[in-house]
Amino acid sequence: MAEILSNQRLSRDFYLMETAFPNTTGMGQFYMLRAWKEYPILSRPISAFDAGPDKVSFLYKTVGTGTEIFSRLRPGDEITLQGPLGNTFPEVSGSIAMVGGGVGIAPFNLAARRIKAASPESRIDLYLGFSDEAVLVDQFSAAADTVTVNVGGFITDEIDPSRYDYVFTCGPEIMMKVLFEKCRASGCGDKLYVSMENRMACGIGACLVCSCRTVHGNRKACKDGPVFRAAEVFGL
Amino acid sequence: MAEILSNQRLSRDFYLMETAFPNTTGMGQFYMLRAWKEYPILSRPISAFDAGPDKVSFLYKTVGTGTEIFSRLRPGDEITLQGPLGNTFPEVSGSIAMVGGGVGIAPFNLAARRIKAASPESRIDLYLGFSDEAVLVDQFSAAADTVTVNVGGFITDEIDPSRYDYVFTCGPEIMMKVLFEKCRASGCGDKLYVSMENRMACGIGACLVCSCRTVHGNRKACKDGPVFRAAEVFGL
Amino acid sequence: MSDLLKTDFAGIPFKNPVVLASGTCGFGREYNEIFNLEKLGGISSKGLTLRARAGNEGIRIWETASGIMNSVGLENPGVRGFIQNELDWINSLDLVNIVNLGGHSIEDYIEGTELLNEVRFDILELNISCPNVKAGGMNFGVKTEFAREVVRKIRSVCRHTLVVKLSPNAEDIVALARACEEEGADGISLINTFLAMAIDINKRKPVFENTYAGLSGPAIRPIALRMVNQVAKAVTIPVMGMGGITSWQDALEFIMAGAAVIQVGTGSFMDPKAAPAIADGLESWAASQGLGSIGEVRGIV
Amino acid sequence: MSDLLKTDFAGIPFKNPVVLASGTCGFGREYNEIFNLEKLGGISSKGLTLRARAGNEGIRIWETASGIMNSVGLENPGVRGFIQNELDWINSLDLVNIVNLGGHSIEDYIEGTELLNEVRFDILELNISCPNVKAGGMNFGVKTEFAREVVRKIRSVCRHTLVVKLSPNAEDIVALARACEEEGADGISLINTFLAMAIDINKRKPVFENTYAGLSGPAIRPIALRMVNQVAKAVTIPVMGMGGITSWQDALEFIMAGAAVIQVGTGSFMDPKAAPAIADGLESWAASQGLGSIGEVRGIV
Ligand SMILES: Cc1cc2nc3c(=O)[nH]c(=O)nc-3n(C[C@H](O)[C@H](O)[C@H](O)COP(=O)(O)OP(=O)(O)OC[C@H]3O[C@@H](n4cnc5c(N)ncnc54)[C@H](O)[C@@H]3O)c2cc1C
Ligand SMILES: Cc1cc2nc3c(=O)[nH]c(=O)nc-3n(C[C@H](O)[C@H](O)[C@H](O)COP(=O)(O)OP(=O)(O)OC[C@H]3O[C@@H](n4cnc5c(N)ncnc54)[C@H](O)[C@@H]3O)c2cc1C
Ligand SMILES: Cc1cc2nc3c(=O)[nH]c(=O)nc-3n(C[C@H](O)[C@H](O)[C@H](O)COP(=O)(O)O)c2cc1C
Ligand SMILES: Cc1cc2nc3c(=O)[nH]c(=O)nc-3n(C[C@H](O)[C@H](O)[C@H](O)COP(=O)(O)O)c2cc1C
Ligand code: FES
Ligand code: FES
Repeated sequence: MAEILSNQRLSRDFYLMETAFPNTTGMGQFYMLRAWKEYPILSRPISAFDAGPDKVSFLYKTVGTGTEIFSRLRPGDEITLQGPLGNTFPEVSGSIAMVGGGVGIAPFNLAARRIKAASPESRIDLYLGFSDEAVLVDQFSAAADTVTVNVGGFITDEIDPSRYDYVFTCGPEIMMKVLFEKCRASGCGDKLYVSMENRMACGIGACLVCSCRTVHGNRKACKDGPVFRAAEVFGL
Repeated sequence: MAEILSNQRLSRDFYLMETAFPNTTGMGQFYMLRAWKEYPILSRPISAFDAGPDKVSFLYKTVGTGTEIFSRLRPGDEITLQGPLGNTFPEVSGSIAMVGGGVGIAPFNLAARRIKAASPESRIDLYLGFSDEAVLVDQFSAAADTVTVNVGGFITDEIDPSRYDYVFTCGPEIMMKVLFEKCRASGCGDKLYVSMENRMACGIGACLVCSCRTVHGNRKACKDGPVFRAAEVFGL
Repeated sequence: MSDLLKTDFAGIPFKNPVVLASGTCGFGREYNEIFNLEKLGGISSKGLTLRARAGNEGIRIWETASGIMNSVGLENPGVRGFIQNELDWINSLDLVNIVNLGGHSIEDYIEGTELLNEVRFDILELNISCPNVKAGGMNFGVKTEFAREVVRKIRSVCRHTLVVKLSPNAEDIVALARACEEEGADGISLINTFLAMAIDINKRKPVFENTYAGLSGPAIRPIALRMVNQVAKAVTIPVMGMGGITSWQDALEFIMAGAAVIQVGTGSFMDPKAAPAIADGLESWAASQGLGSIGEVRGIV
Repeated sequence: MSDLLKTDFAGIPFKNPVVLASGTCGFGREYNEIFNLEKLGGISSKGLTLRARAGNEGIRIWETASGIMNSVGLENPGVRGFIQNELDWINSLDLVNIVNLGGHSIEDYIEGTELLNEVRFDILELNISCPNVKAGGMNFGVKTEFAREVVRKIRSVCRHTLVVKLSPNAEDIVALARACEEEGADGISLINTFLAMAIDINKRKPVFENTYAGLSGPAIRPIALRMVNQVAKAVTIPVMGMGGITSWQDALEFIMAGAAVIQVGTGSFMDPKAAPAIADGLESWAASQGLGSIGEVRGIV
């Protein structure tokens, strides 16, 4: 059980929730969150937006039953966190683009900070795509070298992948595929890492409901992922 | 939808909840309460503890899923009230005992006040039985002539039914039956009115899950009741 | 209300495909105080039996995870009581009047049907599947050949449009539905409740006096939807689908699965205005999609 | 842990009657990182098939009211892969090792059983009922006579204790269980998932590529409990009960209904420590009631 420290509404449907929870979370990892007993059945996978030794925070978008329950939590309420789960973005350095669509921007705050902390000489350009209203741009700006925001259009239009050593992306599958094609077209498909948001049940690798077909056979999005080389999952 | 005005914890498991709701509630009537969307399925029948032109309040005990959800509501939250439902205690005057066991005391605040308002010369003795801690004794005292409280014992031991013109009771079925036998033994079984708390689904008389066997055939606890002559339901 | 939701069911015109399910709405009077019943396409009466019944003893309702179990046991005023006290009132309303008939023996079914032949209503819904009647009522709905026999006999006497209501406890619901069609049923409705159990661990006894009782509600919706889809694909007569429908989205799933008409039972306990809200929701959706008629999406899955 | 929960199942001693259900716990490694697996009575492996399978395409999980639908489609490393990579590890644990075997043809079942004959484990759980395999896997579990045939053939080759896992989609689950007993099964486990459906109304298509998928979880518990009760009364071999068990109270209902052992599947997704909590809860309850053994309340309903 973790205590809610704050749970702030950022826009029509984006919220930032901070919880008290001892952790050592890697960039790109997620937690299974649960703020109810019996209904709905499944806990909800949410990426760590930020994580310190005894706090984890989550950027989430209300899309249904579970996230709506989250949005009604108040400071002092309790939530169950299971995690951190899954693998992390690769600990690389150099010039890195991180491209998030919608709430897929969530992991890149932690990712940008972690890479900057490990190799301050790295250059990080963040590309954030929103459908109606940009949020947390100041916070993201503090984490990265540049932040490019697109509201209502295609964030993938803004980026030239050939300029980067690595590209990380998270967001709607269609957006990630478009980006992969763009990378492939400029001969650098292998630079791209994606975070797959498959539906999950156990979150720990036991039930196989989150399997991703990859060029190396099935992989579990929750345990072998969520981060994969794009060529592994889209290169089929 | 009604707004919660207050929701106060009175003891380990008794709560008093006040809601803003225009109403003309009769003594002994109840509402179907619902503070959730899908889970659990059924709304919960709760008697009116007090009712003014635009407020209704409820005295409830947390025993399970539904009442526990009620107990977490805060002022400003919304709750769905359907009602007032059911019949009322008879509008009598004279000397009247009202005997409540556990949360079965709930309807007698309104009942005592209504009878006193209609016939100030009536005498009302309240008998309140609690299993561990007495609540709202001051409030009940203001509504009645005398209040007799029993904690942890048998409230039915305290009353001599032959002293009264009418006896109203509400509480565990076993308590009500004991009281009926006591009344019958002193030759006044027909003085006793009981409020039946059968399990309910629709609350309006459509589904027949709350049927009471009576000497006049089946009656619907939600619509023909909850108040019955004891001899009708226990006199079988 | 526009014509978008108009639905023909075996020649009976429904102004919309939303019906209150048998046993959950009495004879309609109580819900009519909460909303105008004429907003609905129809109502299915409490299940009648030839003679009046007092129903089962003991607890009649028990909540389960997203479901309810009931053991009312067909408490009802009997066919004659219904004809005397309820029929005219329902007929006075502008909606499809469905009379639900249960029974314990073929003889009772036949006699009930014959009494009902003498009066006016729109559809006879033959309940061959009530799980709460010990004395065999169940069996007619479980084995295809028993069902076939009842339907054949009732069809030969029944002068009304005949819809047979199926049980999810049927051994082979598709074969059973086909048998009903072969024997001349005009339509199928499904599903009735699932035979289920609850135990009071403190008393170490079943909750219900009859041990088993009938499960309904959202819990069983995905199974009901599958059965409606299988049956709708297997027969050419129209299908009324039900089982856990609480919203217009649920209703639309059943329609896309092949139901011409849908019924709302347990949903009314969650929100007494669920049924009219479903009719409104379906209509807005149909309009938003530019459909000419809701029938355009019926059975498209 | 005291001896209160010790349970004999067809001669196999369980330290307690709590088992992780097939397909929900892989081969145990992941849950063993969350709690000590040896707290449990046993574990049933992910359903194996003779050859490795990649499982189904498309969405594999869908939430319903108090239930989940899955369409994993028996993704598994095959019997040989299991023997090579998982078996020794499970055998190194102090709990009952149940190997779950699925199949698409009698030949596959037999070959799988023969391969497994060569290795050590405690119980073979024959899954004749997986609804997610199009190619007929289902049928064995639906018709009594098909089930009888598979069980007869497997019994004649199988050297392990043989438990047959039944489907709630069986036409007559009691008759089918009796047939299993007659053909020499040492025990019965039930239930597997219910065949169910969900439709994506926006796409106007079924959610699952296979159209139907398997429903599990608390939603179906009351039906599962009824089936366990019916089967436990009808056979003399012991029964493993499952279907929506999430708490020790649920587990106790199944035991009172006649299950010697219970399995926890979907419950682990709600709380990864549900199974050990159930074992603890059952033990405290048995102690509080002054029982000498949990067996004293088995089948008392
Ligand atoms: C590894 C991982 C990390 C994630 N990180 C975040 C995050 O940081 N912030 C955030 O807001 N969301 C994140 N998600 C998505 C989030 O888990 C879903 O939005 C959430 O489970 C929806 O729950 P709900 O009850 O509100 O919606 P539901 O009522 O369950 O569904 C509402 C809608 O969301 C869709 N949906 C349901 N589950 C998923 C899913 N797993 N992926 C995509 N769509 C889904 C449904 O199809 C439906 O249209 C992540 C998902 C994964 C797998
Ligand atoms: C006409 C009427 C008036 C009522 N007035 C009040 C009131 O003023 N204050 C109050 O606290 N309660 C009142 N009750 C009882 C109240 O409805 C139940 O306590 C409540 O529904 C339990 O809901 P739950 O979800 O908390 O418990 P559940 O989880 O549903 O059940 C918990 C326990 O309560 C028992 N229970 C469930 N429903 C009922 C019921 N209808 N009657 C008796 N026991 C039940 C169950 O057997 C179980 O042991 C009244 C009931 C009726 C029918
Ligand atoms: C309290 C109750 C009583 C019922 N009585 C009858 C009945 O008399 N006849 C009948 O055919 N079905 C009866 N049913 C079954 C419903 O009509 C319906 O088939 C079933 O509940 C599934 O739909 P639902 O999940 O929307 O409730 C009853 C259901 C409930 C909950
Ligand atoms: C994701 C998932 C995968 C499953 N895979 C198998 C399987 O491989 N073999 C099998 O016999 N049962 C399988 N089942 C069925 C469960 O073992 C169990 O019978 C069923 O889910 C009912 O129990 P529950 O409600 O506790 O989950 C699976 C269930 C789920 C939810
Ligand atoms: S969610 Fe269970 S294996 Fe990934
Ligand atoms: S609760 Fe439905 S008739 Fe009383």
